[in-house]
Amino acid sequence: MPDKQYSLEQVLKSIGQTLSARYTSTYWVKTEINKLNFYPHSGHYYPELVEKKNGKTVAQARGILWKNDAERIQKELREKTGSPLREGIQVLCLCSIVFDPLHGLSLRIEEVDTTFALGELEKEKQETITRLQSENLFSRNKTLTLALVPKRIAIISVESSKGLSDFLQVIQANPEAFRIEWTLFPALLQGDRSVESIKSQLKKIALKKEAFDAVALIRGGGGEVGLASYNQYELAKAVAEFPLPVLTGIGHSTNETVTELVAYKKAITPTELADFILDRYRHLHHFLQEAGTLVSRYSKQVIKTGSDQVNLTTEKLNWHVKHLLQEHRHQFSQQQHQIKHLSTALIQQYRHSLAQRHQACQRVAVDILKEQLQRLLKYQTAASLLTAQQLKLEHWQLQSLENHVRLLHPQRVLERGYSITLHEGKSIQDPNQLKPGDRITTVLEKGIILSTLNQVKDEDPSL
Amino acid sequence: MKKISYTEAYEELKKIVQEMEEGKISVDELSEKVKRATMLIGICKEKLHATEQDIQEIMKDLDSE
Amino acid sequence: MKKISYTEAYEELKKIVQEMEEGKISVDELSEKVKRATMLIGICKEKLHATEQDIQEIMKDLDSE
Amino acid sequence: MKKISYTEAYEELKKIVQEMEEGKISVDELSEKVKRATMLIGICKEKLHATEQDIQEIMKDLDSE
Amino acid sequence: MKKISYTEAYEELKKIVQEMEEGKISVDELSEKVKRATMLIGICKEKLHATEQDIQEIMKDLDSE
Amino acid sequence: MKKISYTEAYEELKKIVQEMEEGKISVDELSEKVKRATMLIGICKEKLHATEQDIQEIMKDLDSE
Amino acid sequence: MKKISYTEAYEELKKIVQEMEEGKISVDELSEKVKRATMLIGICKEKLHATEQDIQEIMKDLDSE
Repeated sequence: MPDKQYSLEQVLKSIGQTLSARYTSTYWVKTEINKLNFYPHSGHYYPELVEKKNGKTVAQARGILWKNDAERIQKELREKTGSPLREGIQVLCLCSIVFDPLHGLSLRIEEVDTTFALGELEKEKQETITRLQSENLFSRNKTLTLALVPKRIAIISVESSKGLSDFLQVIQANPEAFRIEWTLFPALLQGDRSVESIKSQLKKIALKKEAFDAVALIRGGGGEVGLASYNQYELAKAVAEFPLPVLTGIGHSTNETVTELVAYKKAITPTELADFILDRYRHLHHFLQEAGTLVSRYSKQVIKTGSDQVNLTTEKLNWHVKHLLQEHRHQFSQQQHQIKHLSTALIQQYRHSLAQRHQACQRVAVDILKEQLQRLLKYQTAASLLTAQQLKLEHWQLQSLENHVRLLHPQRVLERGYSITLHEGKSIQDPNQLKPGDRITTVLEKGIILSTLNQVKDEDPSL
Repeated sequence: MKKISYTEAYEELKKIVQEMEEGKISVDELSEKVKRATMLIGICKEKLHATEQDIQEIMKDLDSE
Repeated sequence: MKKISYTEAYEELKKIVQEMEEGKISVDELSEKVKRATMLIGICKEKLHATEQDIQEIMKDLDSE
Repeated sequence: MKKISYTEAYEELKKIVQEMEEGKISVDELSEKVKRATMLIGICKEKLHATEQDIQEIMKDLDSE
Repeated sequence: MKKISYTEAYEELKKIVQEMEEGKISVDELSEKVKRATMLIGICKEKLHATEQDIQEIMKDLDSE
Repeated sequence: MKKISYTEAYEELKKIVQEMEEGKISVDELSEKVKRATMLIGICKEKLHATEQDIQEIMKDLDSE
Repeated sequence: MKKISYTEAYEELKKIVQEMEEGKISVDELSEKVKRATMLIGICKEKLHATEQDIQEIMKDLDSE
């Protein structure tokens, strides 16, 4: 038998004392909430806290969340993140270590870090988006064609919700009396079960998809509560893949959920969604009215323009015809005038040149006669002048010859003392012509000497 | 002859008037052309009138809807 | 003639409206186009206001499946 | 002689006037040419008058429509 | 003698005057040539006068139209 | 003697004067030549005068026309 | 003796004078030659005078014309 024996209670109390002595403060613990274990009767939670590595649980502990703490924490989470504590999420919580001999070790959760929770929610949302994108589903619903006027709407909503009644109020009471047909597919729209509930209604609608133009997901008046499920992959995928356009009006969300992001159209409120649908009616209605007006106006205009054009052209035609005729008529009077003018001018011109010729003829005839007379007179003068000249010349020449004759007369020799000796009437140049006893006659200036020759000498007569 | 459309009639009419403007129509052709133009004008007017009547009828239906 | 869907009617009407805005419609086509436009407007208007299907019937079908 | 068209008559007339302007017409031809021109003017005027009458008739129809 | 045309008469006249101007005509021929020229001038004048009368006559007819 | 033409007379005169200028005429011929020249001048003058009269006469007729 | 012309007389005279100047005439002939020359001079003078008279007479007629 061992000396000392302890009761279980003693031991566990001792551990409890040791633990409480050792872990006196509180600690920020990061953990996943595996099971929430809510006891509605007491209002307490006993969540199962785990830590997983590579999918395996490496640590596990029991959590305690007393009713008071739980209410405060849930309120704060809803307000700040839109999502209360739920299973499968990571939380950062302020815990104190509690050891109870009966219940063992527990972590009592006193606070939950909302910032961290927000981050975790965002992380989950991003994961969903990334996954949908990688699966090429993210924009699929948006690529569907929404009917020009969505007439047959499958509504997924809660029958009694304010959102639905708002929506129907708008749709049914439209003043234009547009008729929109709808069928309600009731479903849970918040909380963890909402995902399955919505998915099952979607499946149902899909079976009759030809009977509907669109699905409207309407969540009325729930505030931010329970919106986290709309970020869940399963729901977002079901919406993205849905064969009809999905229209959402799930309340006053500050943060768009993935389901809204992948939906064909996201309206903030059910009323807005109703307006969105009605807008398409209004748009077509407006278009039809405009078209009617346009057709009427346009056809009036075409006819008016046509009439105006035809009238204008007719006027132009009239004017041109008148103008053309007038112009031609004018041309004729001009031509007529011109012919008159030109023929007068031509005749005048001819008359003028004739008169010129006439004058020229007269003038030239007179000139010819005058010139001839001039020449004649010139010849007359010349003849008279030349005759006088010739006669004068003849006189002069004759006089000159007479002078010569006078100068050469033998008398001139005798006058200078020469004499001429003659024998038998002939002059003697050579004494040998004579012989003594010849009778000679000497002629002197003033008479003659008759002599008988005694002697003849042959002598040089030079003196 | 009535087979001619408004557009054809109007174009031909316009062409005749243009030819006149450009002095391309001689006095010899003039009355023939004017006759033709007058006929075309008639066609156009008739067509316009008929169309107007038609449309009024149609529109009445539209408005009464 | 009623075989035309309202969407087709809408598209055709839009085209006619555009042609009118562009002034492409001649007097010759006008009454035909107006007639057609009027008919198309009628088809579309009906879509806006008329009742089309029996919801009860659909639901019954669905539930029985 | 009336077979000559307005245009031909007018062209011939213009040619005669031009010849006169250029002094190409001798005295011997002159009165003959003037006579011809006068006759041409007569033809043209007559033709013009007839055309005018025609057109007035046609136009009257148009206005009374 | 009246068979000679204005143009022929005028040309002959021109030739005579030119010959005179060029001194080609002797005194012996002169009076004969002048006589001829004078006769030609006479013919021309007469012809001009006749033409003028003709034209006036024609024009009178035209104006009175 | 009057059969001699103006041109012949003038040419002979010219020849005589030229002979005189060239001194080809002897005293024996001189008075004869002068007589001849004088006669020729006379003939020429007379002819000129007659021609002038003629022309004046002709021209007078023409002007009086 | 009077049959000798002025030209002949003048030529003979010129020959005599030349012969005399050249001394070709002997004293025996000389007086005979002088006598001849004197006679020839007389003839020439007379002839010249007569011609002069003649011409004056002719010229007078001419001028008085």
